[in-house]
Amino acid sequence: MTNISWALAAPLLALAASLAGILLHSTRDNQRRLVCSLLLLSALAACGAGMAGLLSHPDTAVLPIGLPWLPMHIRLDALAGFFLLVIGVLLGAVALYSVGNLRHLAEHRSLTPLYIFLPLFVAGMQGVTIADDAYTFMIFWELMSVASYFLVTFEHEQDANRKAGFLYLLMAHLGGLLILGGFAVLYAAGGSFEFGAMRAAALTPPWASLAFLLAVSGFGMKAGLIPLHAWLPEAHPAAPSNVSALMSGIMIKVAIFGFLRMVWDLIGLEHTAWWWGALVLAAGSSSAVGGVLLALQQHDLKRLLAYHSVENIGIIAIGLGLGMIFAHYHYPTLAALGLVAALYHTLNHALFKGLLFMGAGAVLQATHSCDMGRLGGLIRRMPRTAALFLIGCISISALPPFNGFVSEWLTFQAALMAPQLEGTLLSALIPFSAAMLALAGALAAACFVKVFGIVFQGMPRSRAAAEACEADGWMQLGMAIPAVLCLLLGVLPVWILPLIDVVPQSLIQAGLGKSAAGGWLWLTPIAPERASYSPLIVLVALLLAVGAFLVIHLRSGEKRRTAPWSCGHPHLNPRMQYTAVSFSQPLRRIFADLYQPQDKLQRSDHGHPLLVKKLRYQVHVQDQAWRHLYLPIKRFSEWLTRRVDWLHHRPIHGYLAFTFVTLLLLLGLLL
Amino acid sequence: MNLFDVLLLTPLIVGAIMTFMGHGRIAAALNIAASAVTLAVALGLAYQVLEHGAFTAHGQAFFLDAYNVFLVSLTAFVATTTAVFSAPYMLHEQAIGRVTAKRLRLYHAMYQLFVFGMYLGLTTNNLGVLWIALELATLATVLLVSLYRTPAAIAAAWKYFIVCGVGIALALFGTILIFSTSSEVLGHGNAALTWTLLYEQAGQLAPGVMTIAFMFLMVGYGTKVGLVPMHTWLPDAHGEGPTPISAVLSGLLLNVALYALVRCKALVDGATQGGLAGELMMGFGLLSLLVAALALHRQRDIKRLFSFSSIEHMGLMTLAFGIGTPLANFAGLLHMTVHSLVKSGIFFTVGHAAQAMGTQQMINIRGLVRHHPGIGWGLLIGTVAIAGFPPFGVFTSEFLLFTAALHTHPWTVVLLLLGLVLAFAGLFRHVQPMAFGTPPEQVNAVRVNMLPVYLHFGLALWLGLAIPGFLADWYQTAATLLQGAGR
Amino acid sequence: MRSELLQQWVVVAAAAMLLIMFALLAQRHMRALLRWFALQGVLLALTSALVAFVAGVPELYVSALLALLLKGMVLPWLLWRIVLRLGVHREVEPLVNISVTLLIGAALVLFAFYVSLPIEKLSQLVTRNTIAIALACVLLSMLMMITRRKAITQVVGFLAMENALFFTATAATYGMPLVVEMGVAFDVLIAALIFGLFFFHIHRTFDSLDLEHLEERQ
Amino acid sequence: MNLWLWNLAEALLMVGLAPLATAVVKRFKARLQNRRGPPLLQSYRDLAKLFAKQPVLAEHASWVFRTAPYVIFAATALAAAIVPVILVAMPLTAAADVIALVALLALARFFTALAAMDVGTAFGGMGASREMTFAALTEPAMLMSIFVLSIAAHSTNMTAMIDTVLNSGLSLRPSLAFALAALVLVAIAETGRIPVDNPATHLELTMVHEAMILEYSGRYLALIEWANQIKLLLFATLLLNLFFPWGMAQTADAVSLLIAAASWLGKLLVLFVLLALFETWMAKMRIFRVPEYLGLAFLLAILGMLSHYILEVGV
Repeated sequence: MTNISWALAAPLLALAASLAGILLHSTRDNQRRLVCSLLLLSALAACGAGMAGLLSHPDTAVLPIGLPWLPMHIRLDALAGFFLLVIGVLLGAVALYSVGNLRHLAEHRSLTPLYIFLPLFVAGMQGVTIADDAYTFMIFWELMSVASYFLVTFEHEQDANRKAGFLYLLMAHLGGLLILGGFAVLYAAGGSFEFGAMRAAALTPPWASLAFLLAVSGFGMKAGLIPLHAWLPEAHPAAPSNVSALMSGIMIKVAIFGFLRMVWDLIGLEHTAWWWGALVLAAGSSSAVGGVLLALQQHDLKRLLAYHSVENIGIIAIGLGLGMIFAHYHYPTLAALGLVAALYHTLNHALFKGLLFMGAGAVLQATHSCDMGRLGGLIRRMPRTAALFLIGCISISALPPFNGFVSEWLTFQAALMAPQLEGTLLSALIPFSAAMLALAGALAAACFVKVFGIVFQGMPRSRAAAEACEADGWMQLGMAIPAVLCLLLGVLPVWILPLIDVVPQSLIQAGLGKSAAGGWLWLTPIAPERASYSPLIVLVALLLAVGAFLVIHLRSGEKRRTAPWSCGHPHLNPRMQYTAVSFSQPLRRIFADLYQPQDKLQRSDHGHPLLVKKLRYQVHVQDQAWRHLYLPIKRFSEWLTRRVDWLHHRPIHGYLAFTFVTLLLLLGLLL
Repeated sequence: MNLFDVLLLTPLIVGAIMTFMGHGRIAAALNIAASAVTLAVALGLAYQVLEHGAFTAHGQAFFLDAYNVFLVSLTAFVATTTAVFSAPYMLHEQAIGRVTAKRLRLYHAMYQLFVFGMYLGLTTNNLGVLWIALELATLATVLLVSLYRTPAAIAAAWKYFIVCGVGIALALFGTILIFSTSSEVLGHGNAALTWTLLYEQAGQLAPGVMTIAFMFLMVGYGTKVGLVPMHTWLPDAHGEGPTPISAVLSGLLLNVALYALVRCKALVDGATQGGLAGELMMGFGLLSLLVAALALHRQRDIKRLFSFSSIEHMGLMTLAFGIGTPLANFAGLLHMTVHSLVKSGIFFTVGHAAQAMGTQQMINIRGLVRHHPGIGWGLLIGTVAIAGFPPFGVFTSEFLLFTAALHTHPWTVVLLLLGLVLAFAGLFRHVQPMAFGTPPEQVNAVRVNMLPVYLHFGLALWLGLAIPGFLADWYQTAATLLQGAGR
Repeated sequence: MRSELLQQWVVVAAAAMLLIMFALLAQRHMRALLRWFALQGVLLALTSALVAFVAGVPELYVSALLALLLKGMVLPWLLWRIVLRLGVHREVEPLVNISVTLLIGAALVLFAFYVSLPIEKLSQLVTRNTIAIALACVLLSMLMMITRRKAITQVVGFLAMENALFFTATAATYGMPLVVEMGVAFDVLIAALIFGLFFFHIHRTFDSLDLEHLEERQ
Repeated sequence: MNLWLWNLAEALLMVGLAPLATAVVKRFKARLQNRRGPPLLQSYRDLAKLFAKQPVLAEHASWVFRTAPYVIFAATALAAAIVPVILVAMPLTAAADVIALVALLALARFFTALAAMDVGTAFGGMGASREMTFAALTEPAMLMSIFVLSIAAHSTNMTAMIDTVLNSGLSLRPSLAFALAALVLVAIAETGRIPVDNPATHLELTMVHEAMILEYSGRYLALIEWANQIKLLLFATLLLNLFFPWGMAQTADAVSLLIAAASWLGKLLVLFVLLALFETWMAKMRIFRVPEYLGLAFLLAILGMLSHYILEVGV
């Protein structure tokens, strides 16, 4: 069985799963088991194909379907391989998780649409990665969009979900058309829809720039780069948790893939203008900081996580932008560094964001709420979930020895290579984006202290939270896999990097080369004296330090437990705790100019202002992109539609008059 | 008496029969049977053309080439499925007393007459007869639109009648002008209006006259195609008539009108070696696309909504034929096919939805997927398909149109993109709440026959995934045929 | 000598057509309107008969006869019946006041002439002028349809347009082939019948033929 | 191998001297305020006492609460072990560069905040919220200011950075000045000294760090306090050795090591005097002035960056 057939097997198995979903709609349990296991198989196939793509030469095939003169071409190269791997890994975990998760969901309603569209969605994503002509690419791309739309609107009774779905599909459609435009430009130059021809096509700079802009806007819209991110925080929470895990973990990465395929591969970096990288870098920086800042003000767990996806996409984009800038100035190795950093973060984010969304799903299932104001103290009710979730939190906060830190470390290294460049504007922009990256990292840490502290620690803020019960084995397994990988990727980057390094080698014929100069212990992306990091040593040292003290203290194990001090109150109650809102208050105050929060305080007292009866504080932070970009567009188009509508409420003379005037105008052309 | 005569005579005879006993179950069955027969015949003819190339019948009176035989078979197919759909639909209408037996007779008779008109128009070789056929189809549909005799229906039919009447009259003037110059070349008599001959002699026709003629033909046939700003009759006509008629109007009659327009364009291009005709068509196409896209947002009636979507798509086709390169023509033909399939399919579901809810006001149609999953999902899938999402064929054709446009007129791509997005938004903002959400209390159960719908969508899906070779060659030949008039 | 006679006649007839068009535009009363309309039909019949006689195109006699019967007698009579039945025979009720309409009409005629300037002479009888006048007549009849409120006046306008086309066909081209002529005539007849049908429906449902009422149904 | 041993020795030195350092600062302050102040060994005694005491936990404290102190201490100690104190070239410095250093401190802070949130008291939440907010500003500032150096040194490896400063001789660079200023501000904030936070206060509304560890007692408290003292020494050493490394031993021979040790202690004393002066001279600022203060630090750091790129690259 050749590599390509493995790659093909993945989407086919997914399609089979979808088919099984339709056929077995009568027997729910078999339906669930079969679909999940088929998805698991598809995941395994994707992993296998991914490894094959990374380790061996590109392999292509032509399918007997498609346009008459354009049968579907598929190709498995390093880039496709890497993303297939990412998809496969998380998909496997999610498939296992779903076995448990969906059982509970099935108690409320029929899941048949879910079983139909979830596999289609997966097939779409896998298909995009192996597409080798524009037509196939677009087919799978839009399949991915449409299927995920039906997943977002799965619980369509809620008004919010429908709104989210509409916004999502609308932006997906627009994005798809922009991408199509990009391909059209390449087609015009290359004369064929096959990627091979597009690669070979010689683009004139203006056309290349046009294609690039179309690609950035199109894929950026799917990836959720600010300000094209509006759909993301709406859609991800709306979908069922296992789907949000896939959407946030993989789908937006597929957009990154598309960007790489189109800009780095098809257009080719030899055509880059210096501002291409700068643009991506700027977008990345603003997304990184903007995303986390907005995340900090969210009090719905899944919404918060969704905004963090915006942040992490921003970080990835920073890596890509740096790579493109270096490529423009002909520093292939550094370009490779930027790309590798981005790809590594892609993998990492897929893992920990998948983990976090699955954890959120477990919480939602246990407490029927994602509103942080109603959660708390879950660490005692669901300790395993808490532990796994904590791993996710540490990883996404870019703390050693977990994986998030490694990729941000690499990105910093890339940014610190800036002095190589000439051109002051860039050299001003790059350190700034490095600063933004640092800021984003720190804010993320703050945000996840908030998340873990409010959701899992302290005292339960609602009965549901107080009576929550631990997620079942399947779900724990599903979460455990990415958790373990988070640690491994954090500790053994030296073993992972050579694998990723294949991608830049195939894309820009340059790689990091030996990223482990000082032996397998030492991660040295450029040169040992430049920068080195040995996560394993760090880990061992940490463990030693902790272990030593543990030994000391296991001797004298006895402890006394009393009530915590509560300013002399008789006993502490949950309402005295800091809430999600109050936790983020200082930042809200610091960045008030960015947030422009609208808050109102209602108080009623017994006659005297000090005898407070009731105090009610509300604060709402709106995504400024709405105020300044989306609503104006909406208003304008509404205005236009009103104008046009006027046409259609004329008396019949009016209609005849239209015909008449048209005729006169046409004849007037002849004068 | 060859195959060809069967094609024309069947609907005529059956129509005549229907005028007397066109009510009750047999009528519906007969209706289906007749359409099925014509479908078989059409396929037979298609086979002939594919095997032995274009041919003419009854001297020069009729002719069949790749272009129109393909439209004939498409028409026959949709007409058949529509007949299948209309059987239970009209029964329900009769049951709730919207139509009497007398009206049902009229309905069936006119249905066949209308189909006859389209076959005549498609197969005739004579521009004059083409015009007559279109007028005939128009008159037949006028009676169909006013079938319910409600004030709104009357108003709509009247509007349809007057606006289209005037339009068609202008088209006749254009035809006369063509004749006035062609008669100099080909002498008086039928020869001077025979398309095939004109197509050969196009070079010698007086450019000045031909240009003026095309202006009139553009406005005239454009009115029937439903091009902005002569489209005003279309939404009402679709909205007030019985749903099967809306389906065939959208799916077929507009195609035939566009067919006529394209035939004339081929001649004018031949006469005036310039691209004026093409540019005019592109202009009208884009205008229709944009205006319809914007108008979609403001609709309240579900059938009006989808009729505006039809205007949008006719705009796309007109644009494609206006660009006129083989690729663009290919895209246009493909789009014609898939649009007919999908749009008529949508109208079937819409009809059932309206019956289920007892209203066409979208505000009152909610939560279809809950109480009528078949209808609800059908509507959703259909909308997704018509909005140009793969793997449905509409995407394929729009994809090709996109590239074709970028090749010749890059600037149109921007408007095209804008229009498509606006149209999608306008369509979907209305469809989603109808399909999703919680349904109202009272919903009347309807016997739905989703077979035609699935058939149509299935074909559209097939065309999206893989265009069969013979169809491709077919489009190819037609596309080149349309492009190369006198060039 | 014959062809000269024909040419002169064609020009005269064309002028007459134009005149009648303006007359139709100018009418205030139904009865007069229909009279002029009938006259137009007769003029058509004469023209085609003469063309048939001079140019020796026998089948034009048929269409001449058709014109005389249909447009000269049947249709005006039908319309008059309807007018009487519905009792709408008094006012024509223009939307735009008559004199303005006439001015616009004049402008249209000029426009038509300018448009047809680039047309080179095709033959001795298809002159630039005939086409120009035909064009003008079509435009004028459309103007009439636009500027009249009552449904029935619109119909008259519509039929007037048909007449203009018919005139063009005969005067400018020795008449279309018979098949076409027949078909066209047939269509016009059906159209007229449907018109009649509609009048009653409209009258019943809106108890007036004022088109404004139709709009309230949106 | 012996390098590793030496590295371990330095680490132990840092950890061991940390309490003394704090005591020294206390002593200086006391003197400046005309008090005698506690004896220098007092802080050791305190730690010993705390270690001996039986810890008291809040009822619903979870395992996070109990493990946090170990993680905090370990991370801080490791951070201390990274920084070259006496000898420039050290293996652990290669194992974790400046970015890792910052990250390790962040890890410690992360767990401190989590521990604070764990019990669910208002103070814990307040402390955690403020701490993380300030950290969000200090961390990037610190990274930026260090990056200025590492860009100049073309390395994020502290050994290399110190080497470049040593070898480049005494060259006044605006970027370095900016960076130094930023790092000083950051250090003050990070170690929770006046004017950002007051280690001596227990006035609820002004506490930041104290609020977080309010619920701790016994050995847990001891570990955290100790970690804090290490942090102070760590930052002092970092400032001195990055910007004024003169005297540090580049070769591991006894003489230069002794000189290095001596110079380190000397520099420390000077720095502590300055700190004491500063603290007696300044008053603690209001909690919402702090962000402005930290913002200033961040700004200075970025300015350092920019000035390096725009003024000094290629110079």
